[in-house]
Amino acid sequence: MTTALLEARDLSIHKGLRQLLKDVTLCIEPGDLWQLAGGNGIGKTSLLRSFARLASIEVYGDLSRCDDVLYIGHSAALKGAMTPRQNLKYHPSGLCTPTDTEIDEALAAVGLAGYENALTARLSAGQKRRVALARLFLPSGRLWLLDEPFTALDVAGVAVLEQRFQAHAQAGGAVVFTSHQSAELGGLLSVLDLEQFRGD
Amino acid sequence: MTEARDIDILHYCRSQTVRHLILILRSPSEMINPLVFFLLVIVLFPLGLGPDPKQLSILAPGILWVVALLSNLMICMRLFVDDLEDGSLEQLAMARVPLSVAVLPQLTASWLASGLLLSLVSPLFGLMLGLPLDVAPVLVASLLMGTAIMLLLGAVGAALTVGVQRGGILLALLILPLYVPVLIAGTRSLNEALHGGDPTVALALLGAGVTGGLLLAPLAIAAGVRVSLQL
Amino acid sequence: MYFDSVADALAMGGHGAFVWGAYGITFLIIFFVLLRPVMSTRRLNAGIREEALRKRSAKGAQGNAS
Amino acid sequence: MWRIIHQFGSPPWVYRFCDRVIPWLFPITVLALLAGSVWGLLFAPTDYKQGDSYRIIYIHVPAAVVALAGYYVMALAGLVSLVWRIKLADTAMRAAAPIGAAYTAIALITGAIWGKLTWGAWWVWDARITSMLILFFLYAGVIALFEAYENKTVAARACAILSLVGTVNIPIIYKSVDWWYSLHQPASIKFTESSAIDASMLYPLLGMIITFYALFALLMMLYLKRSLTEDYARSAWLHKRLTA
Repeated sequence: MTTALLEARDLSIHKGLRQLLKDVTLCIEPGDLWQLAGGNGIGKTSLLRSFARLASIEVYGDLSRCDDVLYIGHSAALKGAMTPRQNLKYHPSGLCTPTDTEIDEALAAVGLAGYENALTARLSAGQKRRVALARLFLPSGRLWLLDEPFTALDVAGVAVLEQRFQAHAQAGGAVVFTSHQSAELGGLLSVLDLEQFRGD
Repeated sequence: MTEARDIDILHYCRSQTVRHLILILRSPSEMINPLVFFLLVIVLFPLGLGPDPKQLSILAPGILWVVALLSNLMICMRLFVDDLEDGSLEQLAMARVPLSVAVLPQLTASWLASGLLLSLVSPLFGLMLGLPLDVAPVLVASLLMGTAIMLLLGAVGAALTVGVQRGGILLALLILPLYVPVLIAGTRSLNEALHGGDPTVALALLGAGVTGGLLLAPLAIAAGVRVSLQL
Repeated sequence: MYFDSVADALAMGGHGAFVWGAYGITFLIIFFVLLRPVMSTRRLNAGIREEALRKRSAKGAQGNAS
Repeated sequence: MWRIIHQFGSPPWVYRFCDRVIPWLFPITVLALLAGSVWGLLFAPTDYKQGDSYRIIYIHVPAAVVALAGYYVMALAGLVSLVWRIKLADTAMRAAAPIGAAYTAIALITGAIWGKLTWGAWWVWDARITSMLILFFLYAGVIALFEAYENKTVAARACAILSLVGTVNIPIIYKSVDWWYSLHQPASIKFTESSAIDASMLYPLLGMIITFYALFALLMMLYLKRSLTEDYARSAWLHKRLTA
């Protein structure tokens, strides 16, 4: 019985006839912060999606993980026609059933206090990103899989997010994220360079 | 507060149905357009066939059902497109309920906004085509069940084609052949009712179709959504 | 043979064009469906052989140079 | 038992198997096709009701029978590919679709010609012809779906799902079309009144049905070999076989 939140052994990811990544072996324990690094097109997003079990057809190898996963992809699953509050309350991942106060607190934490009932379509790109990331401030999963969480965020936003990552890790969760820039996460961060797993 | 709470499937389905109903109500044109399409095509038939009410009433069951089928196809073409684009579909797949259950709220909401509405309005269209009012119950009942089956089947096709360029035409090719039994049973029920026969056999078959569709189609829809998320 | 003469067999009681035509179309379709994989396999094989040959000669040239 | 199943999933083994069987099956099938046609066209007796036009039966019925069976072959391959993720099953499924569509086309065209002779019209909404047309659309759907996806692994998965959905629906479609036809049936000759078909007519028919099955198997092997050549163009075993 392991306590690992995610264990991948000899994972290989294909795209059609091309092998993107091979022999990916990784164990994610509670308290880990992992950054998936590597150049464009190496397969960061594909690996993250395979961890989320969203790309199961072309993934070979062993993958076991806990059920309690939160995934935020490139597109944030926000509907412009709904308010941020509704977007969080009726989120299709249904990971939690947050109360209205919890939602308001989460929105305040990402600096969106006062925008709870605005139409999401009217928000700026950065604000939309914050709405998506507000899910991290709700009771929401032990293993976080985040695709480029820092894009479209200003310096203050990045700092808030980094603090949140650390708090989550200390509380026994784990974060895996892809990013081009290096994050300020102190000694907790481990970087996984995908170059070593490049497929044939 | 890192642990996610356990979720209750029923609660999840209710909240997702509300989500989709909100979205539909925010853009009512998506709900109205298929109805207007239905009306428009109904108007085209007398213009093409001639205004003779006797002839129209003979053809009315077929016309009504073919048009219902086409407007259903229009709805299916839009079914998962936005959700794939904005990432809602992958979040749906991340939900900790089986995906085959998670897709049902959207279908329910879509059916409420399209099939139910169309069925309830259909007697009006029937009148325009010279159908007597006493077959209205059969018309409504058959359309209620028929639109549900067609939506379930269409959703399978939609799930398989959302990720594809020009998926619309492809969708029509994939699912129109599957609609054939629904069309046959639906028109049969109406014709029986019109000619003093017994429409219950056809209606019972439609009912069986709804049950079978509800049991099997969600599995295929879920598998199809997973395929489309792969891209 | 069931028919008395070749002319009878071709005529098929007046339906000759239809009956023979049906067989003709069928064989045409079968011919094309048979031909397609055979031809494309042949083309693919030629490509593979060519590449193998190229690789071998490249390797040989390398070996000579060193 | 498991070893046999495993062998069927092994591309080099299947490739070798095809290579070994095709040289036999190809000439036998072609000869049987020619012999069966000659038998049906020239040696079988004339039908007293339909005259010589009935001779189309020797291609029409076998094509129709195998076309339907072909869909089940395709769906079975799809099921295997879905459950066990055997790549070869994808290939088999992809091979079956165009062959089945070709058989359906043969059945439809010969049916139309026959219809012109018996009913005087090229197209009649007979239950069987209508079902055959729908079957053709089902095949066309699978082919179109496969072509629409760029990534062929994903395409195969999508087609497997679609063909399974089709399999569940085919009996329903056939039954409902029969039902529809029984209501509107015009007073005309039924397609095959095979209540008491004479042996001299039946044997060539059975022979042609078997031959069409054999042709299906042959075509499957040819398409399988082709797809294997395409997919494994870079693998060592194929190079060895081709350059030996």
